[in-house]
Order: sequence, then structure tokens, then C-alpha cells
Amino acid sequence: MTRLFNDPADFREELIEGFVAAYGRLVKRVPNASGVMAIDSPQPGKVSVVVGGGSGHYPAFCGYVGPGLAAAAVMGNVFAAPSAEQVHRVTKAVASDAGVLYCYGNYSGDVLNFDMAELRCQDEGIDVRTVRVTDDVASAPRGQEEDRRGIAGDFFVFKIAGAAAARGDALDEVERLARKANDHTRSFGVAFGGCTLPGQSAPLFTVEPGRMELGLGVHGEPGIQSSHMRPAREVADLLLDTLLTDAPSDAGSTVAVLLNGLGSTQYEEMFVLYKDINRRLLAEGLTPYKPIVNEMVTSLDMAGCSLTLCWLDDELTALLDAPCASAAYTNI
Amino acid sequence: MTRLFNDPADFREELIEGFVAAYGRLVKRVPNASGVMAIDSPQPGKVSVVVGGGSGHYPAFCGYVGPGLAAAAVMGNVFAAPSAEQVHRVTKAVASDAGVLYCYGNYSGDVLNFDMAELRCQDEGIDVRTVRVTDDVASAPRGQEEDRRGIAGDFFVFKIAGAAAARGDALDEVERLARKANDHTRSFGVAFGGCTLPGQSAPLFTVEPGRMELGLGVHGEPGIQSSHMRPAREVADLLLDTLLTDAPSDAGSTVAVLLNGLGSTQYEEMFVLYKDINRRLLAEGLTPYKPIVNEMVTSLDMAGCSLTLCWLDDELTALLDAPCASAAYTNI
Amino acid sequence: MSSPEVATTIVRRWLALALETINAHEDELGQLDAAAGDGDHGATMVRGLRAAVATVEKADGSAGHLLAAAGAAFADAAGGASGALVGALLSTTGRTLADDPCDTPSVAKALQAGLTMVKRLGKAQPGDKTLIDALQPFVDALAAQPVDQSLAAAWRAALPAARQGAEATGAMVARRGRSAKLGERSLGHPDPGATSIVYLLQAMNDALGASGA
Amino acid sequence: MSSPEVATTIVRRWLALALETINAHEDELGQLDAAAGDGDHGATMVRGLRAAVATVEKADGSAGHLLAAAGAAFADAAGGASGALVGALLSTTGRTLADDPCDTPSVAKALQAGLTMVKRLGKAQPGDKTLIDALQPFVDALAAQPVDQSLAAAWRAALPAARQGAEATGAMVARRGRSAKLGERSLGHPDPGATSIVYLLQAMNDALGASGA
Ligand SMILES: Nc1ncnc2c1ncn2[C@@H]1O[C@H](COP(=O)(O)OP(=O)(O)O)[C@@H](O)[C@H]1O
Ligand SMILES: Nc1ncnc2c1ncn2[C@@H]1O[C@H](COP(=O)(O)OP(=O)(O)O)[C@@H](O)[C@H]1O
Ligand SMILES: [Mg+2]
Ligand SMILES: [Mg+2]
Ligand SMILES: [Mg+2]
Ligand SMILES: [Mg+2]
Repeated sequence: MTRLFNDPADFREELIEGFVAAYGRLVKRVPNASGVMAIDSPQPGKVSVVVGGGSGHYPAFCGYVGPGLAAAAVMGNVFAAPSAEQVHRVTKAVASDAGVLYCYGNYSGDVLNFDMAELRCQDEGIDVRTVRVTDDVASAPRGQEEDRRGIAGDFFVFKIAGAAAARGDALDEVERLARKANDHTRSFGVAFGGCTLPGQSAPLFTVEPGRMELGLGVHGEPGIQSSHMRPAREVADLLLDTLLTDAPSDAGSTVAVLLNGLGSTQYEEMFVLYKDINRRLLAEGLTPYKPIVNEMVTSLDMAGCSLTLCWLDDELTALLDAPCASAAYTNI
Repeated sequence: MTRLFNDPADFREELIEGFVAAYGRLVKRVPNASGVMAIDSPQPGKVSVVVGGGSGHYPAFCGYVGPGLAAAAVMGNVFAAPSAEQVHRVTKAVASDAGVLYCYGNYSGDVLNFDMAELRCQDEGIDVRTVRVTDDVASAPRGQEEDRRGIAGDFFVFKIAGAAAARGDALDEVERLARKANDHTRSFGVAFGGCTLPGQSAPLFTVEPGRMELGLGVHGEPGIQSSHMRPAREVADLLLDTLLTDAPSDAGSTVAVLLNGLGSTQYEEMFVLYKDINRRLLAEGLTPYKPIVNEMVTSLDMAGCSLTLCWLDDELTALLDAPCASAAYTNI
Repeated sequence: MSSPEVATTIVRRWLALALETINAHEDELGQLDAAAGDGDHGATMVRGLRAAVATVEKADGSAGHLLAAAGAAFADAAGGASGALVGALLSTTGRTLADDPCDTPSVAKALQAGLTMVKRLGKAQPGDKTLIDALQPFVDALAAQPVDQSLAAAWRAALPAARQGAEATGAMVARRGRSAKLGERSLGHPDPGATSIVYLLQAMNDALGASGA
Repeated sequence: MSSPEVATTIVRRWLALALETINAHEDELGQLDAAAGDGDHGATMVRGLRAAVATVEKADGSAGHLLAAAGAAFADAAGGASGALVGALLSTTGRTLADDPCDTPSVAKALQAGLTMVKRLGKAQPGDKTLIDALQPFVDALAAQPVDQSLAAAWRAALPAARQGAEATGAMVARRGRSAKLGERSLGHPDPGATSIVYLLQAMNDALGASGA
């Protein structure tokens, strides 16, 4: 539940101000826009990766703005995509001569607004491309991958796109690599309890005690199945059974792994779960590469977690390993 | 509430295994002990900083083990100090010729067990010193600072001690700096809702809806006062009024700031609150130095947050700025 | 409608009434959205309408111009899918209307243009369980009214089509938007966007009725 | 007590009974701890006793040695304040008893040594609302029993002193341990550690009674 606010109508504005006040060493406010940009953006000759979406998912999206990662984040209200107007303003602020890549989770509102901004920018001569993150296997069947929504897989796609941009890759190449990262990334989640929007006193949804929802969306969109709560080792198998069945056709044997907490699931629990995930990965002949167990894409104070696998090759690994600094993720 | 576990009796062991499986690039298991050590520890000629305490506070304590930070963490069961036996084993594993500094929050159980281990190590010829973190102003009045418990201030004391050790300072000096960091650090917290121990279905304590507890401990120890819920700006003032009244006598005007989430308080809320904290700090003529708004010392899934100020001088600033890498905090 | 002044008054009154109605139904709209989506539809509509009202209070020009300005403000403040779509509906309708007289044929034609834009942007068709299922029947019904009928009368006559359209979404499976991912779970609840459209059209009906236009 | 074999049997039976009792009261002890502390006292005691039971099942030697081994296992598995203190109580008592016969004077003397160690480590005094408030009255009462009385009878006679001591903690304000930070809030609830001590002493009473020692 959200307890700390002044006027709920000012929530987004105040959170942006607070974020910039705290992390002014990495980001600055985009003037007259609901967004933040990296202190070193735009850089001549380098593509600017612009991410964004509704608020309520911190560190997504502003937490990933900084050198070596996203050039800017457009920030909507809680669970609402930012308007095309705001996307446009932020794009103008960070567009370099090398062009702009939009990267965001595939939701109707985000698609509508980013697409409208993209058209407007194209008309103004800014070369904008778009790669939507579609990692959530629960949201559409195989064969309809492009209809899937984006969840914690955002992180890998942003990181890889940001690293390619920072390296100086041309827009075509940054776009190709971001798309490849997305094509190699799969997530699946479980939820145990709902989240509450600022100004509301009741949660958006509830999960019955002793039960869990499989494949529930990060905004509380209903899951694909409800199950009784199970021991961690069975949850691990359930997550992996689902992901491995859906592995990309050209999957290698090295996978970047993100066990992502949605908000109020305890870190300790996630490590207990990770123990069983790791065991199973090894049993499948997969090599986990620099796993992350943390809160990387949250859903306010939802209880639950998701597992993301990103099948790596040398090209993607190099980009994942590249240095970056941001409020939420620093790599050396 | 804790949902992901197998046998609650194995919780600590499984979490350690999971943590090491995930972050093997930074830490390794201390053989035959409930603890983890940095991959580069011990280092000849460098003091080893050993931190620890009960579990349930991740990233404290194991999340702070790594190059430039703690050499090891001794991990107790949830909310229970590790035994002297485990502290002793971990100390033996990382003790270098330069000696060992114990750094931990001031709780009866931790004091008892670390002190017993310290005596045993001294008998065996290992030079061990202790600096207890006592930042929580709610837990004892002024003049009895050494009776206070340690909460999120752990982070600044560990970071400064770890940096001094990594720099090669002698044990006397590492001890002096850690003590100085602690003497310059004050925290105060508010809680909105309880946390649930693994295997339990009811929370340890509850806070009535619409109310908040001031000065509540990170294990649910009762607060000093209960109040109706207030707007973020009043919460900011309340936290700062308390901390500023208690400023150390030699306080300068630059403060490191940590707004710490206890587990299920949303990041977005914390940024809204930080906006008002920042405003007030500036109004008081204080300069916030590289603020952190994050979950740095949690309390399972407790709802609430604490504000920590660490009054800096050049010596402390340099150590705070030193590079480090760990699962939870990387600085470049 | 008698004069450009009356028309601008009606636009202002409409938006004020719309805000009032949607505000009163914010929780209901949020709950409809929560059933299969993310629960923010009520809050999104309120935000958008607040901005639209504030904009037309300060703006000058024809009813068409006010609508266009309101649509831009709505889209920007609301965000989300409904911000983009309802915003585009208002803007396109307003731009099409421009300085035309606000009689039934002009308004019907302008709304038709608005609807076309919504379909182009959102790529949804009738039956996909979206706001189009309320909007399209209304626009069709309005266009079918006698050309010489007063806008107020024509609007009143077309309104039931919107209501029926919105109601029918309760029996549909979502194929577009956030709730499309898990179609079956959306069954049984009317679409929040379609429900909002009915409230908006109802508010216009009240604004027109009060004006006697 | 008749023989060393009987004594080791009693230690084993005692720990098994203690685990059973504390297990049955785990929630109650947790709740007492939650009133002013961190709620883990029940779980901590159970962990410690499980390890102690497992250790004495495998260990050989005199009752004193078994107790010492049980104490070390208890302290390590339990952790926390009570792990250190109850562990030290058992270890020191056991080491002091060593191979002495388990008669009333030896046991009283050994327990006195254990109590002294607990006070040295924890720096608490009677009246600070800790387990000492149950332990000290018991040890004093046991020492005051006639030297030739059977341990079972002496123990039974001393037990009420522990119970009264633990009960009295309900009216005390904590000055040591986790709950000391906010003394007044601890008023009205007996100290969890003192309550545990009573269960442990009661379990020994049952073990001694069953043995007829
Ligand atoms: N592609 C689309 N075409 C038409 N209407 C849509 C589309 N996507 C969403 N909608 C409408 O928007 C409504 C949801 O609005 P809202 O909750 O405010 O946005 P969001 O889905 O971004 O949270 C749906 O009920 C539906 O009527
Ligand atoms: N310094 C001390 N001296 C004596 N007894 C203590 C001391 N500190 C704590 N205790 C005892 O320990 C009990 C709490 O044990 P437990 O909850 O298991 O440990 P923790 O306080 O580490 O969570 C208290 O009820 C009290 O009886
Ligand atoms: Mg939304
Ligand atoms: Mg404890
Ligand atoms: Mg919605
Ligand atoms: Mg306790």
C-alpha cells in the first residue's frame, strides 16, 4: 500500500523531483517534461536509447538512466504509459545525430504513445527506431511472441541496447542487437499478493492465502493459472519448465539469469528459491552467467517474483559485461 | 509474509547456498560455516572487516561482502545473531596478518556472540577489534549513544571501514575510522506495517491502518511513539527534526544521506518523500552528498523506512567514494 | 445549434459535466479495469478531463478549436491507452469540425473522423471489447438521424446505441489493449473504456439538453 | 541419584522432554518475545534444543560431559542472545559437574557456576527482566535444600521459586537485551527467556520424577 505521498495527483511529479534530487550525480531532469536524462546525454555520434513506461516499476525506468545504459526515461503516471507529447519532448532533448532507439515493454498504451511520438519525430527528421520488449511467455502463446508483454526482461534488453549505443554502434546495429536480446529473453512470474495504487486503500487484486497466481502481469493483469502454494523447489521447477519449453530456437547453453522481486517478496526467500533454480539450470546442462537476484522491475508492493533467462552468445555477453552506471545498476 | 521456502528449519542454509550460487563472482562460502567471504579475502597486510547478524535484513549482511567492502559476513538465522562458534570459524577463514575488525549492529545477541568469538580469537593470537553500529536515535537518549541499536547506519560504517581496510590502513586506523563513521551517523525510522517470519502465517506485529510507528526497530521492537499517518512532507520534517536535534557535536555541513526502505515500502513513495527531505536539508544549510534511496538494510517485508545522515569530513568522504563491488552495492 | 457562442459554452459545460461524472465513477472504472487490466482507467480519465477542463477555461476560438485543444491536453495529462485514444478522438473531431457550424451533420461527420483516427491508431475493430464498441454504434446512430434535427435531439436519440454497445462488451473477450493478453478472464465485465465513453456521451447529452440547443 | 548411567539417561530424557515442551510452547514464546523484542525466541529455543538432543544421542561420557556438549551444540544452533546464554549455562554447568556424582550439592554448585557465567557474559542483574530472574531464585532455592535430599525431591522443592521469578518479570521493565531499548513497552508481559527457563526446569523435574532418582 502507498503511504507516503502528499497529493496523489502530484505523485509522478514529486517522484521525478525526488529522484533527480537524489541522483543528480547521474541524471538531470528533462526541462518541461516528465522524464530524466543521463548527465552525459546526448553524445554526438552515439545513439540515444530512450526507455519509459508507467511509474510503479522502479528501478524501471528512471533507475536505468546513466552512462552506458539508457540516455533517458519517459515517466508516466502510476501504471499509465507516458503521453506521446512527453515522449516527444524527451526524445528531442536527447536525440543525437546518430538517432534514437525506443525500448519499452509491449503494452497497448505504451505502443500507442511511443508510436505517435516516433511518427512526429520522423517528420521532424529524427531517425527513431523501436524495439518492444516481449519477454513474458504467459501473455501469448509461442508463434505470437510479438504480442507478448514486457516484464523483467526489460533489464537485459535495455542493458544490451545501452551498451551497444555507448560503444558507438550505428542505429541499425543498436536496433539489431536490442531486438536480438529481446528475441533471446524469456520471463515467467508468480504472484502471491496484490499491489495498491497511490491514493487507494484496497489492493488492485488479491491472491487467496495459500495460493499463487502463475503468469500474472506486473500490473495485476490476471494470471494464466492459479495454484496452491508450493515448496520453493517446486516453484523453481514450475518456472523453469515453462521457460525451457519456450527457449528460442537458436538457444545456446549459457544464460544470463534474473530472479526479480516484484516489491514485497523478501530477498532471503528469493535466494532460497534461487538455490533450487541454480540446481535445475545445472541439471539441464545450462551455465548461469552472472545471475542477478534483486528487484529490477517491480510492481509497487506486489508480492511475487519472476524468472528471466536471456540466452547469450559472445556478442550479447560482451554487451552485458560492458561498464555502466545508473541509480539502480552499476557494472564495472 | 514468507512464501518461498522448503523446510523453514533449512531456511538459513538454503539462503546461503542460493546467495553463493548467484554471486559466486564476488563471494564464496566459508567452508563449514554459516557465512560468506569475498573471493579476494584474506589479503596479506590488509585488515579484514567482518560483518554479520541475523538474517532477514538483506542486503545486510552478505550483500556487502566483496572487494573494497566487507571481507566476510557471518549469517545467523532470521533475526537471530550468529553463534560465537560461527563467528569464530568465519574469522579464522579471513583473518590476515593485519588483523580483523568486527562491525555489526548493537544487539544483545550479536554482542554476546561476537564478544565470545573475539575473546577466543584473541586467545589464538588473532588481533580482533570491534566497532558496534549504534545509529538508531530512537533506541536510547543522548548521552547513552553506546546503548543504541544499529539499523541502516550499518551501511555507512561498513563502507567506510571496508574502504579503509582495502586501502591498507592498519587495524588501529581502520578501527578509528569505523568508530568515527559510527559517531557521525544517526538514523530514525517509521513503520507502517509488520513483517512475517518464515514458517509463520501472522505478522510479528501490526500497525493499525492509518497510523505509523515512530522509531520502531528493524525487528519489530516497539517504537517510541505512535502517530496518525501524515503527508510525506510532514514525515520528512518529523524524521529530520529528530535527527538534527541529535546531530553530533562536531557536525559539519555535508551529509551523506540514506533513505532506506524496510522491505515493502514502494521505491516511488520513497522518492516522493526524498523530495521533501532534500528540500528540508537544503533549508537547513546542509549539503546532501551522493544520497541513496534504496533498500540497504531491510526487515523482511516490513513496511516503513528510515532516514540516515552521516556527517562527513574529507577523511570520511574519501572512504565513502572509494571503489567497491558487492552483490548489493558497487561503486566506481 | 444557434450560434458559435452557444457551441463553445456547450463544449465547456460538457467537459465540466464529464469531469464531474467520471470523478463520481472513478472507482467503478478502476475496478472494471482491474478485472482484466491494471486498474488505472478511472484515475487516467480523471487526470485527462481535469487538464481538458483547465485548457478550455483559458482557450478561445470555435467549438472545434476548443475540442482540439482539449484533446491535446487530455492525451498529455492522461497518458496510457485511453489518454492517447480519447485524446485523439477529441482532437480529430475538433480539428475536423474546425469552424463549421455545430449542426447534426457536421458533428456526425467530425465524430466519424475521430472514430476513424481511433481505429487507425489502436488497430481495434468492433467486437474487440474496447471503447470502439460504444463509440461506433453511437457515431452510426448519430449519422442516421434526420439532417435537420437539432443536435440535442439527435444526440439523445443516438445515446441508447452507445449504452447497448458498452453493455454488450460484458459478453466479449478482449482482443486489444492490456486485458487482451488473457482474453477469457475479461469475460463478464464490461470494458472500462467503453463505459467511460458512455459517461462522456451522457455528459454531452446533459450539456446539450441544458442549452436547449 | 543412584549411578552415572542413570544420570546420563536423565540428561538425555531431560533434553528430549525439554524439546517437546518448548516445541509445544514455541508460538507462545515467540509472542512473548514479539511484545517487546523480535519474536524469534520460540524458534531459537527449538533450534537449540534440537541440536542438543541430536548431540547427546550420539555422545558418550558422564552427565557433566553430555551437558557440556549439549550446551555447545545448543549455542551454535540457536544463535541469538538466548543461544549464547542458555548454551553457556549448560556448558558451564556441565563442565563444572564433570565427573562428579549428580547429587544435590554438586548439581547446585554446578548450576551456580553456570548462573555466574550467564551473569558475566550478559552483564544482567536480577530485576533486569531476563532469564536470570527465573534462574537465580531457582539456583538459590536448590542450594538451600538439605544436602542429603534426593535431587528429584530437591528439584521439585526449588521449582516454585523459578515460577515465581518468571511471573514477577511481568511487572518489570526490561533493562538488558533486545527489549531494553524501550523499557516501558515490555511491561505487562513476562520475559520470554525467563519463561523458557521455567519450561526447561520443569522438564528436568519430569525427567527426574520418572527416573525416581
Ligand atoms: N488498441 C486499442 N484500441 C481501442 N481501445 C483501446 C485499445 N487499447 C486500449 N483501449 C481502451 O482503453 C481502455 C483502457 O484504458 P486505460 O486503463 O486508461 O489504459 P491502459 O490500458 O494503458 O491502462 C480499455 O478499456 C479499452 O477500451
Ligand atoms: N544480556 C542478557 N542477560 C541475560 N539474559 C538476556 C540478555 N539478553 C537477552 N537475554 C534473554 O534472552 C531472551 C531473548 O532471547 P532470544 O529472543 O532468543 O534472543 P534475541 O534477543 O537475540 O532475539 C530475553 O527474553 C532474555 O531473557
Ligand atoms: Mg495503465
Ligand atoms: Mg533475535
Ligand atoms: Mg488501465
Ligand atoms: Mg528474540
